[in-house]
Amino acid sequence: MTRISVQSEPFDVGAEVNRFSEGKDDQVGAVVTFTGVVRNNDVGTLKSMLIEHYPGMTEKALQKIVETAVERWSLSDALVIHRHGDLRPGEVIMMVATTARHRVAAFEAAEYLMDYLKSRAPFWKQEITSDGRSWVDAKDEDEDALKRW
Amino acid sequence: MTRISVQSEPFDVGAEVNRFSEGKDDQVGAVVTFTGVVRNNDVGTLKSMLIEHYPGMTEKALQKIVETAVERWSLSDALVIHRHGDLRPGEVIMMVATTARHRVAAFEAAEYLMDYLKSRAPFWKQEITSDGRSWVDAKDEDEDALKRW
Amino acid sequence: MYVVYFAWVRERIGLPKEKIETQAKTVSELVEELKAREERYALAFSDLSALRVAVDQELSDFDASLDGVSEVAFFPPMTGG
Amino acid sequence: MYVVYFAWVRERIGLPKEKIETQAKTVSELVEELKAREERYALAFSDLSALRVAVDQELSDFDASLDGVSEVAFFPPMTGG
Repeated sequence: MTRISVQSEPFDVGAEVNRFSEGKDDQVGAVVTFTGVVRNNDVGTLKSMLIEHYPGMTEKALQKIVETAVERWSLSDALVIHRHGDLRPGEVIMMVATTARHRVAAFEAAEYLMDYLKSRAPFWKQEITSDGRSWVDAKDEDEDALKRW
Repeated sequence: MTRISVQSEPFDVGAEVNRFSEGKDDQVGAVVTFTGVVRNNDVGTLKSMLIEHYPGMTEKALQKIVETAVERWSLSDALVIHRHGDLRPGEVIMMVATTARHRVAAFEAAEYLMDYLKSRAPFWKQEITSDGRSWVDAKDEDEDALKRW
Repeated sequence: MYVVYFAWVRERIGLPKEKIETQAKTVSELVEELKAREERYALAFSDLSALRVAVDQELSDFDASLDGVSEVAFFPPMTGG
Repeated sequence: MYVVYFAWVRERIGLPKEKIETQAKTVSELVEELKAREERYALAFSDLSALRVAVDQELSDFDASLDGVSEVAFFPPMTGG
């Protein structure tokens, strides 16, 4: 019932949110979504963000993260969509959505999905600026975020 | 720039999410939404949920909560829509949305908005079941949730 | 001064809003005055810990002054979201 | 066995995937074998703390056995989301 999509095509966040929320049983009380957008750098020189991934492993890693969250927070459903390829500032990179009986579970599960997706799903970002290309370094704070769970 | 709407009319969550996300500056990296849905009771006898509010004070209280969140988490924008009147199981009651540079700020601010909106905005829920009508009691855990902030 | 009631407070008192002439200096004094009026007020205000108060549409408390106030509201703890 | 590389590891080594015949029993032994081959491998594997490894598409570590393994991947810490 959960859905995972790793794709290069853009997607319509609003349409995905509505589709995700439809047809749930009447015990659902809370839906949380997170959308990640390509943010420009502080000096505004980002031309695009190139997202590389490991086809095959990416889907497996995401599936495992989602299954763990569904189990732990008794989610009614969960959704992950993540793009790869060349994205410009302002474009949507990815989204997650969770739904549960209560708000705390839906929020925590969405944060868990994001924390694990950041550091445990095989995606790599390269920034292309007017000065050239550079791989984005993983942040210690993203690795540290996993300790919460 | 923030928007607050207290209304009896239904609204389209997906359309609101897309409208909220559009036209942001390119420093926005994260959008979080929460949607609250009328959940049936455990025995499935809920006919509808009647939401009463305090016109005038509701908007002021929400405005204050939103301003505090925008300031504290340096949000780029925030949105609150809350319905009143008679709602059936499965109908959307309310939504909040936040947008910020980073995910932690967007998540925390959305949770703050929800926690304060639950216990500090003048809304009251009455459940109408096949057995009659009863006012929903405030939960200690909702009051306790405010201590986090 | 207007006094307004919501949720079960409104139901127990039997009306949503009323205009009151009072010399009460604080919310507490106003509550005592109302309780002395009629049984339905005494019942609605029997357990103040179950009530919340707003003064001129701002959450407040029972110690609050009524000086210059135009609207006082009584209601149970809120259950939004 | 296939060895695959991503992000700057792929760039330093200069190819995304290669087939390797090896007697290495662990990922570490494979790394030593590769480093001995050519400068570009030695460079890519010079700081293992900056690398992650997946064995048959599961995150793993440098101690992992290669027994029955068909694909090993090397890449920097992930930066999704």
